[in-house]
Amino acid sequence: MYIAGIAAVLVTMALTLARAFMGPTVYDRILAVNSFGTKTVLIIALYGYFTGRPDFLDIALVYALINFIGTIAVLKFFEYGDLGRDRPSQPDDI
Amino acid sequence: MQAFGLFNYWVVVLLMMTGLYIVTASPNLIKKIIGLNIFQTSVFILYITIGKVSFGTAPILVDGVSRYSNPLPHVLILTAIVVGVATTALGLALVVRIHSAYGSINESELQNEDAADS
Amino acid sequence: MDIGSFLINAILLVFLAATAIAVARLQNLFAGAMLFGIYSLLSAGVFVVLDAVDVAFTEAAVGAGIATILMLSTIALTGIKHESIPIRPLRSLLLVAVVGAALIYGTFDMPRFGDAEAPAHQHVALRYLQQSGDEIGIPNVVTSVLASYRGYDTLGEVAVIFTAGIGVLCLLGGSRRRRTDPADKS
Amino acid sequence: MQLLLDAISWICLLSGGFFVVAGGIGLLRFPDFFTRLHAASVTDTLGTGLILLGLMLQSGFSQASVKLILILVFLFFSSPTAAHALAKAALHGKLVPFVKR
Repeated sequence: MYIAGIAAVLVTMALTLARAFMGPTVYDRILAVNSFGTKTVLIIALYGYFTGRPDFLDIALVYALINFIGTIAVLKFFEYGDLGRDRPSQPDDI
Repeated sequence: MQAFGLFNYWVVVLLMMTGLYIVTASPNLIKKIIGLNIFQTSVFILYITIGKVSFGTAPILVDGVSRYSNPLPHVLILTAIVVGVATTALGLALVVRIHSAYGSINESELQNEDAADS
Repeated sequence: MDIGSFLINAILLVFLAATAIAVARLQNLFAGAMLFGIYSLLSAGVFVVLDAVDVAFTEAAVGAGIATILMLSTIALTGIKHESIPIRPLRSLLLVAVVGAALIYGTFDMPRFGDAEAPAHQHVALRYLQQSGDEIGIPNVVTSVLASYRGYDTLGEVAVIFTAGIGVLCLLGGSRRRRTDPADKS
Repeated sequence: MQLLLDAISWICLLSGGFFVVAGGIGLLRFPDFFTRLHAASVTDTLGTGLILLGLMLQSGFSQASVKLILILVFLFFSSPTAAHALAKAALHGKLVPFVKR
């Protein structure tokens, strides 16, 4: 049964990768990377159960954290042109 | 099934060559560092593939399991990943420095500027 | 052979190869850095499938997190978002083809995937797996090897990281002061 | 009882897989960024929640379940936040939403 879940997540990974490659805008790529990170969390959790050793869920936990922090860092880069210098957004930055 | 036993190595070679192509063909220094990282990760996958044992599990001892994958490549790669990120950071710092000194990070422009100086 | 693991591993590796080729083809540096993030995530997935959970943990925290953010901040600091056309792509392709063919030829002598009789598993690893539980007393063999049997390696690693940190500080600490005067850039 | 739990967990896993794939198709096929964001983020929260719930039912009261709950809580907060931040950044970046006339 876990293999069905893994297959579903792998198919979704392929679709997400296609979106990340085609991209048209940078935001599409960021969205694809973020969504891909969630899929990685899922596949690691499912694989742990598939092999019968679900004690490796810590990795999935770290992934969930890193993914969120990464997305926010990237978006800060895009809104302000760099990673969080204290100044208001200027239109010529992007 | 024996024929597929080498599949991992072939993908590793493909990744390695992609990294090598980026490093040699791209004039942009940041892109070169990305290529270097791709190359590096392919080496990691090569080592981890060698360490895998069929039907083995992760080398964390539990009762009732006697077949584990080889922990030694994992240790080596653990060290290599951290060192790899340290060298990446150093390389990127060099890129930033080069940009503030030359105003460009394009390899051919840098060479032209050096030739004009001397 | 362990077919389930092998198939998942193979599919993830195909994704990995596609991502690497996409990175090579993209001209936009920012998109390249984003795809490198995906590449890191995928490689960590491969590590989990190949039983290297500690490596996946490190790759998650260090590779996917820090390396991508370092690349993005370099792109932000230099302000260069596109690269120009490749230089001498044909020469590079030729080099890559020759080296790749030689390496593929070399793989035919490698042990097959998951072979328990492979030479790599015959020497010291067996001893670590059997004895470390009694000698060190913690279940994670990777940690016992890293911190005890090969503790000096780890010490050397820390020295390398320290040197790299000092190097980064030396390179970037000075440049910030200099940038306050943009007029003397010429 | 065990059979019932198993059945519920399988239903959760399967429907979660369905939602995840649906989100992936939406992410690939929808016409512009904001619709794709909608497709990806909504199904991500639901599909991921269902799959993690299915896994939780499999392991019962154990350490694994606690970790799964942590992952679930974390994704529940971070996924909508990331989607919101993305939409805001895209609007600031002068991306115009697609409107059918």
